[in-house]
Amino acid sequence: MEPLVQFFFNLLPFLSDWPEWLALTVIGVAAAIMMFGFIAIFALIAIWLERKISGHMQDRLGPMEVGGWHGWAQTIADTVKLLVKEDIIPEKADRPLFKLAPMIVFTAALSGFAVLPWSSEFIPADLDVGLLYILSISSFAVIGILMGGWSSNNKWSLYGAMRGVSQVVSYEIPAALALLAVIMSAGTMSMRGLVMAQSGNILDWNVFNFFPLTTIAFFIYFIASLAEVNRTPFDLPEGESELVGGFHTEYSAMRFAFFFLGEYANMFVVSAIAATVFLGGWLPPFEALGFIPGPLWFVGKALLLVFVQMWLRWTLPRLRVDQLMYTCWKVLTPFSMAIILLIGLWKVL
Amino acid sequence: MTAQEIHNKIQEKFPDTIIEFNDSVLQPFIKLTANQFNEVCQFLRDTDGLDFDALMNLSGVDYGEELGTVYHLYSMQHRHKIVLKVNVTRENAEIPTVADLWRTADWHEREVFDLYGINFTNHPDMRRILLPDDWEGYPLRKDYVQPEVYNGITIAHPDMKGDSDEEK
Amino acid sequence: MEANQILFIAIALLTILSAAVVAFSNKIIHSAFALLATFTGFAMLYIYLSADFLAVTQIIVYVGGILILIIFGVLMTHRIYSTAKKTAHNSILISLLGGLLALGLFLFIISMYPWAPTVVKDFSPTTAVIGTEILSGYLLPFEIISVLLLGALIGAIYIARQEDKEK
Amino acid sequence: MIQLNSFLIISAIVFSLGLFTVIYKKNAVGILMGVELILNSVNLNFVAFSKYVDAHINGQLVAIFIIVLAASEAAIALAIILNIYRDRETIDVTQLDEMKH
Amino acid sequence: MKKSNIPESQFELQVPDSLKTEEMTLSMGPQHPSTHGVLQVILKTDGEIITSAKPQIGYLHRCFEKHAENITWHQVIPFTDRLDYIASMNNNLGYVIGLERMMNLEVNERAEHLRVVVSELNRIASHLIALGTYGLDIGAYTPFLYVFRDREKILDLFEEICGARLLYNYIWVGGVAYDAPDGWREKVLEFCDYFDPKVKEYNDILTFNKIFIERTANVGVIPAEVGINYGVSGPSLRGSGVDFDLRRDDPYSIYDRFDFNVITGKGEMGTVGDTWDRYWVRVAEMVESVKIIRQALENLPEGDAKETVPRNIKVPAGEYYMRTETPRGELGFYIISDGSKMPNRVKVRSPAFCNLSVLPAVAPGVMIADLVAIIGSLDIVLGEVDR
Amino acid sequence: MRQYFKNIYEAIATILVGMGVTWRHLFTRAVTIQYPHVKRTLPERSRMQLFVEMDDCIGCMACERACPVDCIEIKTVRGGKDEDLGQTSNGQKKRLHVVQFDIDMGKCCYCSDCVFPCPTGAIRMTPEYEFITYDRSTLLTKFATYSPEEISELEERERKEKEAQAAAKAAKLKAAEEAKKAAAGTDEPKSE
Repeated sequence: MEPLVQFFFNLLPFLSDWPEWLALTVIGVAAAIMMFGFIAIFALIAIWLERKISGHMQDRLGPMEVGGWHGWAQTIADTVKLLVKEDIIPEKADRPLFKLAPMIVFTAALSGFAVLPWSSEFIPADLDVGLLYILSISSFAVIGILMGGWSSNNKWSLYGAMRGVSQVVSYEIPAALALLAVIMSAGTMSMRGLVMAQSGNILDWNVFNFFPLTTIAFFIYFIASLAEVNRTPFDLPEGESELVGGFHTEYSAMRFAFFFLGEYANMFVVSAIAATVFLGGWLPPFEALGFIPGPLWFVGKALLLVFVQMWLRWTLPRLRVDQLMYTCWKVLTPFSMAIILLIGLWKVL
Repeated sequence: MTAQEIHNKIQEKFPDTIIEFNDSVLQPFIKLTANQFNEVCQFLRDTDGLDFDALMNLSGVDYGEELGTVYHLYSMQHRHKIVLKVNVTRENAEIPTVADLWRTADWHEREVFDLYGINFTNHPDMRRILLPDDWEGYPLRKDYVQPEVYNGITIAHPDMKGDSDEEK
Repeated sequence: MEANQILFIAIALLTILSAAVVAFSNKIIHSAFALLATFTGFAMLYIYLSADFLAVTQIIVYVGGILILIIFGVLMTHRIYSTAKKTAHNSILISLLGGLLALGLFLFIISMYPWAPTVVKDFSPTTAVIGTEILSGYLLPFEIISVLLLGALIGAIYIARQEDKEK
Repeated sequence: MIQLNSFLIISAIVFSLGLFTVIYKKNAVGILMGVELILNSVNLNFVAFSKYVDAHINGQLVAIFIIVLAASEAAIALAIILNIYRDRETIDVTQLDEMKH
Repeated sequence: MKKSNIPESQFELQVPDSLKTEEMTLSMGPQHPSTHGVLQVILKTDGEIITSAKPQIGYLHRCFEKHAENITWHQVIPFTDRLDYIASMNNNLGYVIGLERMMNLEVNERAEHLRVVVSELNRIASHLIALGTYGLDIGAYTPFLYVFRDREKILDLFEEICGARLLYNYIWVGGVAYDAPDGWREKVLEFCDYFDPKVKEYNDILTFNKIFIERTANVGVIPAEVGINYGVSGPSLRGSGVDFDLRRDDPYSIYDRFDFNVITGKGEMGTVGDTWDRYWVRVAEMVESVKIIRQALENLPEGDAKETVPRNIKVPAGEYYMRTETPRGELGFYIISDGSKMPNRVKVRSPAFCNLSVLPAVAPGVMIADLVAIIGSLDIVLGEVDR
Repeated sequence: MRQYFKNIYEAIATILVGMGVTWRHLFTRAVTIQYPHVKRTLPERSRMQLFVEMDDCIGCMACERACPVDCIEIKTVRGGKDEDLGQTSNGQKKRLHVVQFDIDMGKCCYCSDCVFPCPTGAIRMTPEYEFITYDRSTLLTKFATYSPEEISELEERERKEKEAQAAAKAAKLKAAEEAKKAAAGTDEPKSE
């Protein structure tokens, strides 16, 4: 709690004169709004980027019309369109759950932002169990997906939901194990502590720390995180060629937008975790580059990983369900376990 | 193997089944009776030297008084073809199926049933295939009259109604 | 009243009301999804009790594991593609009676004894303490529970796949 | 100040609701949910006592063991329920009575 | 020798009673992203596993055969365009050659060469779509755009020679509708040079991608005898290892003059006859088509391609079954003429129709994702299935 | 076991190869044309909208007969005896008033079958493709320039001419008959 409060007190000195509970409430709400704003802006930019990147990778141009320069306002236009679209709820759908599902998915994504360390000063909540918290939050998204898929009363949605659940639950294991390898070497689960443990230059980052063990752990985490946020090649829950739209087949208008927003927020969260845990968070690669502020490094690293996610998406085909499980249980999990074992040995010896 | 030889082979095995054999047209054909048709086809498919393992095409034809089905057989092994024809009367349009011999025939026979109303006996799944199940009549018969309404939907567009045929 | 207390009451209400939905809902799937709120409510209560590690564990295990198992159980044992399914119940009177009796008993006991806190602890991270304790004082239960978990895992797989053996 | 009592009362209410659920539901999965409610309310008691009465965090440790137990219990129970469902096409506990005879 | 019949239920998945959970009936299509049009498949599934798949067709039925009986011989040609709208040139060719053989008509050399060139170009265009949509079915989006980029070049060539991009009405009885414009030959050659390296690009991004191979190899295996029995033809049959190509084995036009290989599936990545083999046959066939185009253009004679086109077509009474190798397989026109100016009967034996009929045989036992892969690998065009 | 590691290696290697392809394409020039701003020049043979040069049309109906979908509707009225309707561009003399020449582009299948039989090259397909409308009826293009009054006038005249012709014919026939009768015998009494 302290760093954030300190940050806000520095920013707005008059807050410290207010009663404590009021100041804390204001700070909490302000931080939440900042995060929400960040998600919204990030999603706008990321969706535009995704379209441009996919366009150029496919010898196209992507959006070019709306807003003038390279169609920068296309996503805004689409958001407006989604806002004014008719909100369709299937007649036989389970209405309360149907309405709740996108909120849960989005809330889960938003909650993840609570522990992201933007810089040494600005961490909304520097929990002692920060990393574990993020892992636990992803189970909410699973329930949201299941809720949406089931309440749509559509068989394809249900298939998508079932796939989504089995996928996310399975891939949590290699992801957690890969992170555990780093937790073991750093000796803390606090996001701030994890970054602090990597201070120095680029070679002190966790990704190179126990070369090549943590490097492999990084790739394992990256692959597993792709699966957790349902991105290609693991986009089976929404695999459009098989399941039409997967769990969000029946969603339209703003409810669909919330699923979409949730997906992009999740993309950023997993990239940010990878950046924090493996790539040194807000730290610059070399001391000489220290004049660039920390949040820029942090966001830059996360965006780089988001770009790689997009790059993969526009390159790869989709896996099948059994291959997905094979990859998880027979490739990623044993490898991550072996890495934990080896890092343990390394630490002991 | 030429058409004549194929004809002779069938003649030898099934003496009463061949109605007509014509070797002078572009593609020689053998016209058969319906009653032993499945056995003849089995013979054609399974006899060494004939080995007609592929049914290229199966089509219904409306000859006016009679309906007929034409089978184009091909042997992948020997690269020879033969055309079989079976004619039936309009009133009693029944032909034994060959879907058990060539699975190609399965859907093709359904199509012929759909469009000509020829019933293929012993076919596993004799339903309409292209038209809706509740369609009335068999459109490819020459005496078919297009209904004006189907399930409350007007079929002929007002502009198009019946003008194409007379004018030409 | 402080913001803290308002929040606490809200959480308590969330927990109790969602538990009531679990109990009274006619649709079993609604009960299952209401459990999500109950479990989350408990996790938040643990935070009030300075048990941060436990709160996170609660969510990981209950929401990420048990709840999904339960929902899958519901989906697999019902016509899963119809949302309108309702379930039959026993007599509500007897059940209410049982529930109320228990509640009365507990409230009576709670009111009988002055539950004054004997220690006052501020918040301190518990992860390290729990880790140390499990590997020292609670080593035996830890080992036993590990074996139990393993046994349960194998047992569950065995029971669910019994047909293969029959074949 | 939030007192120990408040937690105990919440726990008592949820426990009774859990008990009610166990008696009320005919559906085996529903009963399982009731059991989970009961286990949770017990957990809450342990943690509350750990905070207010216990000098150490023994309560929390017990709660962790209970969570693990609950997980294994849920897994086994659901495996059994699935098995019963496959055999009998029902998981209504009132109809699963052939052991009585 | 008694050969065994292939029973309908041979492939029906037998799930032991004790393992049976509730079966779910799913209607895949007619509005579904990967049914390649308005195909509907009624699926019965046990979890992700399909126990039976029954295609329901006819949503795009346009009464081609009835229509053809009411218009003149020549007017049928634009309608053949619309059968397999991805490879219209090949459809034109089949119908026209059928008529020419019935009329005993000689076609001039230049027209014959042009016919071969456009048919092969159209084959490439069609296979490109097959590749792209197959990638899309598997989940890869980018190859789809790459193949469309290259197909666009072929369409430009077509537009230049006949004015249309999709429905050409180009090959006419006795010749072709238009002669090639100046410089067209060079442009086609240029395209050939451009196209060869592109195949490597497709291979890099899709064909030899491990995920793609895992998704397609050993999936939806159609054994050779099953394929023949079901009337599967074209690349789908060659994928099962049957060395049979009508261009070589029942030659028409001037295909017997060219030197090209018939590609067959060899099971390089899995079993012979799996979806990867069918896919690979298409990729390799495009290279062969380029070879044919090069040869045909080298020998392209000077002259007027239109000189032998008759003004009024009268087809002598008779009947003929003409089959040609379209990108999808054996396209047969069974034409009956009674000597008048309109056909008595034009029956289309459409390859996609027969290829699709094998689906109920291979689908049971695969997963939903595999079913999509199988439908994609059969490369059906609903315009031709339903006619 | 070897297969296991080989699979992993192959997966990584081929994914990297694929990523290389997309990476290269990220920097290649896009092939898209920004349609309303940039327009392709279509080859002259492009078959888009039909156009009829009415001055060249002699009303022979060849195109209407050739059309497989009946999207052309032509009505003609014969010209007067001494009326000069002018000549087509290839020197053919026009004899008919083409009072109606409607092409329904909504029905047209763009096969260009109508273009070839035209003896004067009056009907042709143009590379004009931007004729999208909100109303289907606007796709019906009327090429004839006659006003309804003119048409009815012409039709009236034709009817009269026809009648006159028929009358003349009848008279001729009658005359012939009478002549025949006269030749056959004069003794018979004339009726009335």
